[in-house]
Amino acid sequence: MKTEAGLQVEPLRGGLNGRQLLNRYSTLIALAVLFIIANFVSEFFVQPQNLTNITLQIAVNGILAVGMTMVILTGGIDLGVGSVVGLTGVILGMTQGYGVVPAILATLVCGVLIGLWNALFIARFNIPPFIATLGMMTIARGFALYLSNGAAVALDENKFYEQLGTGFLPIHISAVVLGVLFLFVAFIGFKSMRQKSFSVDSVIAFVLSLAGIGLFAWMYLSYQGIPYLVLVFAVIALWGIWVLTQTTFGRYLYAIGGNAKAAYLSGVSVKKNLAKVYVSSAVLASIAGIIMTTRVGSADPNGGNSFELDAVAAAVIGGTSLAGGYGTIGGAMIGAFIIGILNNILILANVNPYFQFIFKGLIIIAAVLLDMKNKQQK
Amino acid sequence: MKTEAGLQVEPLRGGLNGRQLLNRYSTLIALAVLFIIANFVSEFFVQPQNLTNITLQIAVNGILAVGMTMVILTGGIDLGVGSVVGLTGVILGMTQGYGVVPAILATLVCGVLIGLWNALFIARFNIPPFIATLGMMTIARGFALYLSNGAAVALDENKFYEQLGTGFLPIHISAVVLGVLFLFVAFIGFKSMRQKSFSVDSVIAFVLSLAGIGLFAWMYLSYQGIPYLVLVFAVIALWGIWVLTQTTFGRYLYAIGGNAKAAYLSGVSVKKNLAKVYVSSAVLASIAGIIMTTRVGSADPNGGNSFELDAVAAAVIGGTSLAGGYGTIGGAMIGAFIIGILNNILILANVNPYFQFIFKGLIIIAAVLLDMKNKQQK
Amino acid sequence: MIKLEMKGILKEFPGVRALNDVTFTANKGEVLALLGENGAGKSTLMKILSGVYPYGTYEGDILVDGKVCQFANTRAAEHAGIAIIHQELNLIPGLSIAENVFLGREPKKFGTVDWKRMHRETQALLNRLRLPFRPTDLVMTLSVGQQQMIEIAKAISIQAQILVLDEPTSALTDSEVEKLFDVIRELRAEGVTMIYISHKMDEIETICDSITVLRDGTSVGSAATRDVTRNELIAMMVGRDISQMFPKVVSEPGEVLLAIKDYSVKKSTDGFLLHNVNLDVRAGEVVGLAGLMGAGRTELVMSLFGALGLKAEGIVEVGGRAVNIQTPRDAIQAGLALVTEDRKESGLVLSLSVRENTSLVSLRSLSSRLGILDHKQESVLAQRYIEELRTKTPSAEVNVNNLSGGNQQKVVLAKWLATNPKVLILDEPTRGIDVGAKVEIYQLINQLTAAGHAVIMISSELPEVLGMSDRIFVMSEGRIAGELSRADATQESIMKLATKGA
Amino acid sequence: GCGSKDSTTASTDSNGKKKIRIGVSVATSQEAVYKFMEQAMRDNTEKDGVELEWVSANNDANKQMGDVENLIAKKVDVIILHAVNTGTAKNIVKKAEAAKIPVVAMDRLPDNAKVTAYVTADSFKVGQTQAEYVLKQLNNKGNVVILEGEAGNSVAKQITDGNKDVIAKNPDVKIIADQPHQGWARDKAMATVENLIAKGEHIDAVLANNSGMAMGAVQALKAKGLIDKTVVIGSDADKDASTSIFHNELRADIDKKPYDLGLGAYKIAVATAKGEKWQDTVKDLGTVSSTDNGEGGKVDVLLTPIKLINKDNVKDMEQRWGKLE
Ligand SMILES: Nc1ncnc2c1ncn2[C@@H]1O[C@H](COP(=O)(O)OP(=O)(O)OP(=O)(O)O)[C@@H](O)[C@H]1O
Ligand SMILES: Nc1ncnc2c1ncn2[C@@H]1O[C@H](COP(=O)(O)OP(=O)(O)OP(=O)(O)O)[C@@H](O)[C@H]1O
Ligand SMILES: [Mg+2]
Ligand SMILES: [Mg+2]
Repeated sequence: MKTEAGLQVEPLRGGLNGRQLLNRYSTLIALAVLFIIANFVSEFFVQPQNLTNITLQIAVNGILAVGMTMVILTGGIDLGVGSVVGLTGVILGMTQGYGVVPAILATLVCGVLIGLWNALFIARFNIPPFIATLGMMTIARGFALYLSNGAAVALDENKFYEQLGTGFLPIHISAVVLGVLFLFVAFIGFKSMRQKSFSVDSVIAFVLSLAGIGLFAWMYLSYQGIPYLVLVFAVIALWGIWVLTQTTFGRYLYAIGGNAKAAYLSGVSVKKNLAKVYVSSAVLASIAGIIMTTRVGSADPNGGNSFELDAVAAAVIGGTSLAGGYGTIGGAMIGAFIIGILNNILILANVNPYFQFIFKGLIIIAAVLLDMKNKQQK
Repeated sequence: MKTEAGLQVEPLRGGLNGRQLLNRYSTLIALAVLFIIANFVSEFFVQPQNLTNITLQIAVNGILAVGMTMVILTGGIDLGVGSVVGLTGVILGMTQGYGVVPAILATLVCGVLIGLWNALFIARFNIPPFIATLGMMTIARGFALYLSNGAAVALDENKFYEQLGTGFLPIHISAVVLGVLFLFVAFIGFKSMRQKSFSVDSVIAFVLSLAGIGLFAWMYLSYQGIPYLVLVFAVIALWGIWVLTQTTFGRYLYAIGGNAKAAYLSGVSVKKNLAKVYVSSAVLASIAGIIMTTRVGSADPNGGNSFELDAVAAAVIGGTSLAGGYGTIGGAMIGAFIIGILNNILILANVNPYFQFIFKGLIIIAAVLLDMKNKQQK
Repeated sequence: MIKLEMKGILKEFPGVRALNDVTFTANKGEVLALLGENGAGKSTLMKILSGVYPYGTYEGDILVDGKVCQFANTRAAEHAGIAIIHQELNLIPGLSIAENVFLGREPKKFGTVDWKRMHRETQALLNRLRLPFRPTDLVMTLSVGQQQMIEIAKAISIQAQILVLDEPTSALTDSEVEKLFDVIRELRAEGVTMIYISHKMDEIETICDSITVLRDGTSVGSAATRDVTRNELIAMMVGRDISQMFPKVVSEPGEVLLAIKDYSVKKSTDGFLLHNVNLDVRAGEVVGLAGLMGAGRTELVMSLFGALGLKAEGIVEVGGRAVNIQTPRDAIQAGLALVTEDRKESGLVLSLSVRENTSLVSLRSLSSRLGILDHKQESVLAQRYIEELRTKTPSAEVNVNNLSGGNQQKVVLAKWLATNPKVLILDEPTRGIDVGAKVEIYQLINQLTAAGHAVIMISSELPEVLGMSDRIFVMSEGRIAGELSRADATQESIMKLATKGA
Repeated sequence: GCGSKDSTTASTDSNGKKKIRIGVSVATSQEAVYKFMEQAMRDNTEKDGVELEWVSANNDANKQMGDVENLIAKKVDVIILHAVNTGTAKNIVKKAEAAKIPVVAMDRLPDNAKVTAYVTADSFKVGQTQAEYVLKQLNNKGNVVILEGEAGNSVAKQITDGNKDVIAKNPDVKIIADQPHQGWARDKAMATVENLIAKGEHIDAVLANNSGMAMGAVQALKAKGLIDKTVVIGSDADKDASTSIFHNELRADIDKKPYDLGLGAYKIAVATAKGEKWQDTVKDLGTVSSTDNGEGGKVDVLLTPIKLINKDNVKDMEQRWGKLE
């Protein structure tokens, strides 16, 4: 993190838009390259079914990456999310007898409590987030194992969970939803274009996001519609983007990560906002826990193991700086897609499972390298 | 990491020595408290055999913590060490046919290469250490599995490995070694006392370290002598202390972590020193790999899984700041002991295995909390 | 005898040409002043000289003793006898004084650090500079000014032939400045060539033999100090005449906006950080807060602002109402605003844009009750202050990191003005800012008082305090040593109060 | 839904002339035994004209779900499923079912799920066999230690349950410790045994969930000179363990015959893909029976035999591991 490079390559004055452009592109380019490679690797790749599968497979990591990005923006990290996914899944399984709503509430309350616990130590006692959440990682895993007695807890036959985990929004409703989403994104994008006085940057972002939705529309509508689970994921991702771009809370996260002292002296309640962000992260992890449990039909107390690393990787591949202050949810989502597509093509290409480890490590480094290179381009 | 606390509690001018004192105490106090609790928990705890076991059990983590502390001092992190332990163990196992020296050399060379790879990306391409070493974590694991084909590689009958892994230095030689160590530490301690013009701080450190050696002497000499493996560990720990306190390399690590730009402007070659520190960390991980393999008699390609987290925990419990610039090997060693003793008494006390997770998480948080509290004491 | 010559230096950063054909010479044993506005390229030029920007990244020649030098790094420049004290502090807070002084050049014995020698030599340096520290003291225990003195010690220890001092006095007390000047005179006598950069004209006149002025990356002229007047220099620097350095407009003071009564802050069980401070500011008034460095001025305003983290006793009234301020947020709500001493460390979020920094404090009023931002209003606000303060920036969307010091300071001011505070507290508002920008900030202060705001201004530059204040409170050791009216205040009367009891 | 129709047509198309495509989703390939399962299949693919799609879930149930989705997208004819956790595979089986792809469960039977067949060496039985052997050695009394694998792992749980099932019937046998080990790690198992010895516990026997942990125990006991007095038994009979038995250190191990297990699953899968009855093709690999699987109903099971390996028959392992020395 700390090298002399910062010295030699201070940001250009005024030339920033060009850089930002390249920057935003870099991750997208990586995604596009991966997409093209995937195409050559396997004929199955661009089929609606496979693409739908990919979105299903990244939903959990994507949801975690939304929370992780917010946390990292403040200069922190949340290593506990993987275990929290496991624990909240178990809690959902164990409380399912009380009905869907109470069970989901119990799970979310558990998330809130975990978030508050993290916040207590991080915001109140100034324990480094790495350590506080490392502790939580072990603690939550212990509870998950203890509560479930080490055995998976199956979900009983239940229409709601089944639909949520494996169902699809009927095609025609999907079409309507995608249409509305298209209009919504067009509206938001237009607002942001206007706000940025139609800079190249914002226009490209506008076009790309609409094209993206088009791709999604094609793939969902020519398969079975939008999976409910992806719908939840999409809502969370949009919520995250909205929070970071449209609310004071989001702005404060950037400010805290950029310069906590200046933010504090500007009347930003650093503690309160840190508490909010760790609670958000834990609650998103609980939602991920619910999603994952309904998807696989039961809760594994060991579930979610090392998910935190994938979430961090998604955020960082997406351009979020681990030092805080820089990053976007959009980037993190692209990062999650890169990881998801990577996993997908490694399997489609029948790569030796041991080599999959090696490839995955290399790609993470390469994606971040690409990002760094572009940031440094003169 | 970034909260407003920094504002409220700026270091008192001049009062630092008192604070440092409390600070150094805090971890030792935690250790002492744990020691006393352990005593109540089980009468077997303070027996030479059990204490010897503990030192055997923490050797691997201790060795990793030496490297990790150095890395963290520069503001970095090395998440790859756990996998490197696994990989180098496999390499030792696979090259054992060529003889002891070539096999160990091959293992160490592997460590050097891994370190250089990490350094390439971190120092040369400015990839955040978290990401570069996260990638290495996956890559090294992939290689370990690939090379061993997923199966443990047993060490053939070999006196050297057997002695290294499970043997003891004969009692009378142990006595001599401990005597020499005593004199050596007394000498070093005295030098440092003089250097710090006999501040209370340094005198206490002097007395405590001699007392510590006394304790070790008692426990080893009334059991079977010093295990060879612990000898290796001790040499590495002393080497680490020596590097950080007596060499320019050590100074530069603190300087880079404290203010990389200032270090660079003072003519410190940041890249070169970063490269050195990541190579050190990887080589220490290979030594840990050798140690662990000889201890358990075979190399498990899955071995070392998540050891990096224990090493980070040891360093941070020992007072090393994750932001870089502050920390000592001595502290990290105390941290490793705290974790080791904790694992030991949880088993001695027959704690429900699931609760062991919870306890471990709580203790990590508590130990760092104690440290923080003291740092903030006015 | 010409010691150093820089010829036709041209340096480009992506998008900007920082230096465009700079040429100057410095003689052996002379102190050369380098003058210029913020962003004129002074520091860049010196970074080229000292090897921070290595040979190949710029055009032009560096000649030392008539020989062309091509430095690959700072170490190479050091070998050629060039040392530099950078504008920003470059010390490692967690290391000791000795370790910092010898960083990168540690004396060694058997491959290990020779601590004894290092401490001995550091002690000698400290003695020479008359600094009352031990070589083992940690740098983080020193004040900014004291740290700056350590930087100076470090530069001297290199025993350079050419010593660059880039704004060395911006954090020094008067007595420390005197010590520094003594050292400069000694070095000059030893034949060391020095390049001295500062925005303080008094200092330039006191210590420099000749002057080179830079404007927009070009050298626009050189002269011996005794041959030019201050006004000529300023005109050369800013390209226009500044008729009045302190354009003070005295206005009729109104009601008391801030009153502090018997205000004390305990440092520890034994001592007070602030003791029985009584102070008041009226609408339309500028109250100067003078004192030696370490007198407790910053502590006083930080404590008032709820940012010191120590318990305070006493009464604070804003606009006639007693307030209880625990956090900066309370202070902002009560109508206070604080422009802190160090804009990079505590004033700005460097990763955010000008717009986002400007709106940071008033964000809540720019958003709905649910916390949803009104981007349009935010942009309007930022644009308004860019125009009102004449901030030089390509747009409101530019990262504030990319602005020059003076313009960054204007962004900080904008941030606070946007809250429409009753009382604006300025802690060293013109530190490191060029003359032109200074005058603009003074004019701004006038506009504020004219609009009925009250201003408290802390400054270590006595001419500034004298020039801009209606009343002056002098602090010493955490107490108010006395109050002076504009008419009574002179440098002497302030210094007398400031050193009272010290 | 309409999607599943798609895939059936596609697979029947390929059924005619093209190769049979079998998708195998294993929980992990990070253990040697799974390599033998793979080997068993790979040894036959050419002969049978079969194409294997091999995926490994790294013990992550969520990833396994994705793996199987990917296999379905690739339109394989049959899926062999080695579930991460018996509790977490129901929806995976359902997914395949919806795509009309038969599932053969290997080693682990997904709870309440409707699979075509189940091949197992029966981990519960492994646990029972371990305990029976140990009790015989101890004359039904003494102190035993159970070294469990990863906490919450279903195989670890089944073996342990098998151990306890037998031990519970012998009041004179006391379980003095039952400790799970993260990652089934041998160094952690070693530390556990060391600590128990230091505690002064008298250990008569150690039952380990896998060979690696058993070897950890052996190493700890060896160092304390207790190896001759303690019965250690593992499971999987990997090379390490076999060698140790050969040297009279590890007392016994259970060979789950992973090759036969894999072969059984493979043969069943091939037969199923061809639409044949599989029961006859696997006669020589084990016994066919059936079991009740809750909501899944009756499931046909191929039970491959497990074999206790000790000093007497350890030489048999040489055909798998090469010369033991
Ligand atoms: N690393 C950099 N990258 C891009 N532009 C830079 C960089 N460093 C300086 N500049 C630009 O070069 C010009 C000269 O800057 P410099 O720091 O030399 O000014 P200065 O005269 O020292 O100003 P001040 O009096 O404020 O210290 C400015 O326009 C500045 O923005
Ligand atoms: N956080 C702190 N806790 C306790 N004492 C402090 C703290 N910070 C500063 N001090 C002490 O308080 C006194 C005043 O400090 P400071 O130098 O900030 O005053 P100042 O008048 O604002 O000077 P300056 O001109 O440098 O701003 C000094 O004696 C200093 O040692
Ligand atoms: Mg400058
Ligand atoms: Mg001050």
